[in-house]
Amino acid sequence: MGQTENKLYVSSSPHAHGGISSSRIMWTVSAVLLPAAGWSVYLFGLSALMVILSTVAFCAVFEAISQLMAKKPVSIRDGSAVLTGLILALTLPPGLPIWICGVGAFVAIIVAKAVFGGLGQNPFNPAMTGRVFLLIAFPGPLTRWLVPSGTGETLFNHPVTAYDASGSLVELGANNIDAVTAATPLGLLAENGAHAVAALENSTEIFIGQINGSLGETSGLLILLGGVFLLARRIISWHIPISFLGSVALFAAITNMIDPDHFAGITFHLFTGGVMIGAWFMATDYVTSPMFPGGKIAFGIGCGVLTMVIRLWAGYPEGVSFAVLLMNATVPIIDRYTRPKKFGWKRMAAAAKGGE
Amino acid sequence: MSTATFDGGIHPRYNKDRSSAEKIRPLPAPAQVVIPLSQHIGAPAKACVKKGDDVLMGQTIGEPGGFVSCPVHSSVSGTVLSVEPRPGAMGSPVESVVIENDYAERLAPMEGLGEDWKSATVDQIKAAISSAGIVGMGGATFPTHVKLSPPSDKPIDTLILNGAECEPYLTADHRLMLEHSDRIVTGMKIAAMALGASRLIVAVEENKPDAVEAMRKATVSESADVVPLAVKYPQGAEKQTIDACLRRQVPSGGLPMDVGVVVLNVGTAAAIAAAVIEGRPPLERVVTVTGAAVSKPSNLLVRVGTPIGAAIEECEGDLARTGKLIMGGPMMGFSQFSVEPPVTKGTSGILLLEHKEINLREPDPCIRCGRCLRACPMKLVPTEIAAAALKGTPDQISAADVMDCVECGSCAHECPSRIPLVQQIRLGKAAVNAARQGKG
Amino acid sequence: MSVVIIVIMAMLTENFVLSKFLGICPFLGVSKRISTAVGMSMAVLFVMLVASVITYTLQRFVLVPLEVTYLQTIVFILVIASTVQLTEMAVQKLSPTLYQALGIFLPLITTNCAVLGLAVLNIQRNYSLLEVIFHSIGAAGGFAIALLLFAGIREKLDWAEVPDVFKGAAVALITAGILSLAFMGFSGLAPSN
Amino acid sequence: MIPMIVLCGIGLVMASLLAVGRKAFAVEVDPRQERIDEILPGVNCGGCGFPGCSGFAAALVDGKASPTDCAPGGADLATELGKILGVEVEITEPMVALIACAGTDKASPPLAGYIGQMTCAAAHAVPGAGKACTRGCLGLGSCIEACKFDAIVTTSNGLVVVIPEACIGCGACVDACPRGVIKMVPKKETVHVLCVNPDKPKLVKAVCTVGCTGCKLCVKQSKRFELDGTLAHVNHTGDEEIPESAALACPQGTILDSRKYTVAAWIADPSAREDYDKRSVVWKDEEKKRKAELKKAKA
Repeated sequence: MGQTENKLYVSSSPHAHGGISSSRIMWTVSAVLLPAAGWSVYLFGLSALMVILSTVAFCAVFEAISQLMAKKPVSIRDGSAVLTGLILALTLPPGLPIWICGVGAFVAIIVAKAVFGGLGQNPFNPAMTGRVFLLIAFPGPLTRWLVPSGTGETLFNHPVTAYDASGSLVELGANNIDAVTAATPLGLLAENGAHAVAALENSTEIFIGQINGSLGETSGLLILLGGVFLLARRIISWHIPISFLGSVALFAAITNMIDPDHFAGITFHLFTGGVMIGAWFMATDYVTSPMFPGGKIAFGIGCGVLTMVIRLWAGYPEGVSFAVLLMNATVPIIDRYTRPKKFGWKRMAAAAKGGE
Repeated sequence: MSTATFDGGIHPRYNKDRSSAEKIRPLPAPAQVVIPLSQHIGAPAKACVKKGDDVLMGQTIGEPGGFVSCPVHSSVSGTVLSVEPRPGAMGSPVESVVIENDYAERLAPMEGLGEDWKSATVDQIKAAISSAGIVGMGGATFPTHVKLSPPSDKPIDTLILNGAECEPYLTADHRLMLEHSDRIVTGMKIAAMALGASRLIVAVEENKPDAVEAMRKATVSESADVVPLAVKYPQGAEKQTIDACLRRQVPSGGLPMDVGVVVLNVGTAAAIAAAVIEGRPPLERVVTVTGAAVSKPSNLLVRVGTPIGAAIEECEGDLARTGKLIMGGPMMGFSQFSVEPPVTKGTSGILLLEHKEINLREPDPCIRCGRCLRACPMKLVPTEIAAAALKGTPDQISAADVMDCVECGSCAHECPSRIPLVQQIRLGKAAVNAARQGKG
Repeated sequence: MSVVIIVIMAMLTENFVLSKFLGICPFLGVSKRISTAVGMSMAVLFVMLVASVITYTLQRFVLVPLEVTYLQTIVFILVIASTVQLTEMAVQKLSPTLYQALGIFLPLITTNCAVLGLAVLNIQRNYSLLEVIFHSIGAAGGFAIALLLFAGIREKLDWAEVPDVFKGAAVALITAGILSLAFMGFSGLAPSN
Repeated sequence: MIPMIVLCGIGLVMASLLAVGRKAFAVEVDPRQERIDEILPGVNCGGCGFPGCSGFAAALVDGKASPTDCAPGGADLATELGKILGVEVEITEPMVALIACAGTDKASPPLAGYIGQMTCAAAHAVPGAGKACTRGCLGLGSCIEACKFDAIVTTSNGLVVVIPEACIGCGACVDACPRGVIKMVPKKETVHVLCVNPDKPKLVKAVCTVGCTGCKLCVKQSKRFELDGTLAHVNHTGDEEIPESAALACPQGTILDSRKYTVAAWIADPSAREDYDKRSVVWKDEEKKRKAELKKAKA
């Protein structure tokens, strides 16, 4: 490559570039997720850290393998596999066996992405596909939720312990894992109705994230901050998150108004489960979301409504990943019908008048 | 009220302060000029001199080859060395007249209308403009006399002088507006008279407050409005300028005259003034020589036909450090592989980018981030056009509105995957054109 | 049971293609273009509606009274086959392009298990005639939703650089699998009886 | 008894319905089209100029195509098609594609680096991209993409070559080349001029060491060579054998003698060139001697 000096290059215009790169976008989004990941480690200790690290590592390895097999340059450094791994990990419960994380990573990277030709070609969000696959294939491990300590004690003093439902510390192990688990707020809601979660409604716990659930589902606040950061950096646009959250809130408000005993309120639905991470980080995945503003709003509303329909009436207490996946399938059709008018159409009538 | 602008567009690094304070200075005429017979859009001119002929400065050396064509004039006095193909700004060889400069500066007789132009007929003015071979000096190089002759069913009510100069780096128009504002205004009045346009607008990007001020001063006694435009690329593209100034959108596939507007570059207006009043064809033009590899960025008054190498030398450009040599601006200019091509009527800049500024990375796959369609001033979907251009049939390509693309480069500038979108779109245009020609 | 629930169930929860895995053949075969997918959906809707009503009537007024319900399968097939033939002739006459695009998959609706499945299910569930009609509409709607979504995705995949080994049916089946995973989210919605 | 009646009854009703339907929706199709469709190769190479094999079948039935238009099928298919269509078929010479350029990146080194879309058409549109010669092969392999038969491969020195054995002569690559470098030549032809640059000799020499300069030395060796301006080419209508001396006489080494070297070796194997240079020197010496003797004899 010594020849590159003293050499002129030719190309088609333009010759200037704004400087942004795909990998910078990917790494920025990954970095923005780190506080939420850190919070989950603080809450759940090593059991959370293991899930995050192993899922990310598995994703990176599978990405490399698939690219080697396809005889393409290995592009782990572009950050897309790491980001997929991180998002997938944040949708999994703490304490999940590592091999299940590996299966999820395989489905996410190989089945949902590499098969379609790699980055940019996949119709379905890889992390969501991985998560939904795991949820259906391993319903047991995927719905065993550890109780968060809320103090970080588990991490620093007792790396393999967790609090049980009564608040005492227990060592984690195959035998007593059930002892330290409890249903998520959404699980309680689905089982017992709104009164079971009435205490949680408007409590700081669900806002800050001292609740049990998937790693990234716990801290709505950190996710929200991260999302707003991405919005400020113009990495994502407001359309999908706002329409997603808005439709969830509206749906919750209406159902809650009709039957407050049965249906929980707005804050509960916004801050539990994966709505926050889903709206800011999963539904906004460039590859699997619509490109045009109108389409993005339709997509967001679809995600929100489907999430609520599944939460309130279908078998699963949590609907975000299904909703996102279902809406992914509609993207080609949405894109087809929401294309904005090109220049020279909108104000043509005015122009014609001016010409006279 | 916010500043006038259009939808879409981008904010590239402008890098104009390198040369914006440099006064226009003349570059000495070279020992030999190479004057291409095709410096405009349309039929090339036909050479009317031959090897060994003595030519005067300003003498016509090429007759127009049709209505949409322009005469070409010698920019020096001397002897014709040859008429042969020489490398042009677009790379491929162009039929050119090579003239050896005798440095006598013997001027050909020039007959201007003088201050009498106000009483001249429209035809007289158009004839003066036509025989002076004036083309759009902004870079599009469309023959100006054609632009000033719209069909009678398309009346023109507004003339816009375009001083937006939205291309990064370039400051030629900026300097021209500061130093020759009166001449520009005179040219505008002449053009307005030829068109019968009642409304006059001077559009300037607001990052040139001194130019806005200068043009306001120069138009103080006229009925013209100086409109500051938002700083955004491609603000100076014809259709976008019209949209910003008048909120009129040129219909898809149409021309500015479809909405009753003609847009002229400020340089063109100045050239019109010289042609009509003094009868002087554009023998030289202002060229910005700049870029990181240039030690003395300047705005030079360069004779048409001067090899770009001479201008680069004058401004102490370091070719060893240069990774890309561009004629025009960084967004729409043409990259060169030698310093031989001559400056023509449409050359607004010579840009030397350093190796570290050029992007050698292989493109990544499209991640559908949508930045290109937010950037597109024509509200197209660049990725779809590009995908169709690479894999689709001509019908699929034209269905993606490929022909509406103005090739401004905004999409490729914003693409995080660095996909050469404009190049792919050009391929698509070529395929569609080929198919249309095939059909007859 | 309310007909609304029947429709929603047939369309989403018990989507014939994505959760009962019936009618996979045309689902994979005619989903390359949205336009043909629409045509196919219409054809299936027609066949399903007509066949369901006829089979229901035959079952109720011929097979049961005559105590020959064991002839159910053969009679139903006969009815479906004839309806399909009729549809095929009509499509060929009315829209030759659609006929060409649908190709072999149009006559194959005959052996489309979705249609037979629907007819049998109608009987098994003791639906009334009104319920049969809505069940057919729901089932055909579900088929159409699946086919349309799938066709949209496959049109997009046209531009994708799918590795050679996965091109064609392989990637289509994987896509269908993921779509089916997504539809499982509806399970439990409007529970079946 | 009852089941029989039930079945027959329903069958009868349906059958009559269908009969009515057939009347109402009758459509005619040419049966030949289906038979043709069956025997076509089904590779959809597009060489015939119609959309896929079934498009070709329809065109044949409509009389818009000739049975010989299908290159992959060859002569056998053409006769077969002729039988179905009931027309006489004249069998044409089998053709292969030839990349008529020997300008490796050493023979015609690039003037500048190229950044952008790595396809031939894209690079062709960017002045200064590719090699110094603006007429020759760009070596980016758009023809390889177009070839359905894997008959074109890249060399390590910036060119592509057609493997004549694999080429079926469909001509898809000819349209894929933006510079018109690819020619269809008769399969049996042995000697080829590997240059398409029509520019003046001075310009050709300035950009390439193996370009044709129109020196006419090959024309002196065989009548089969013709000159088109300053570019030599082989006239394929002639029958006589081209002597080995034709290639050896070429001062630029532009002419490939495929009886001696395969195209791939000629382009990519330096030893083939060395061997040629040696033989060429020997031949030129002999030629000199022969001429001297001739002069002597005359004197």
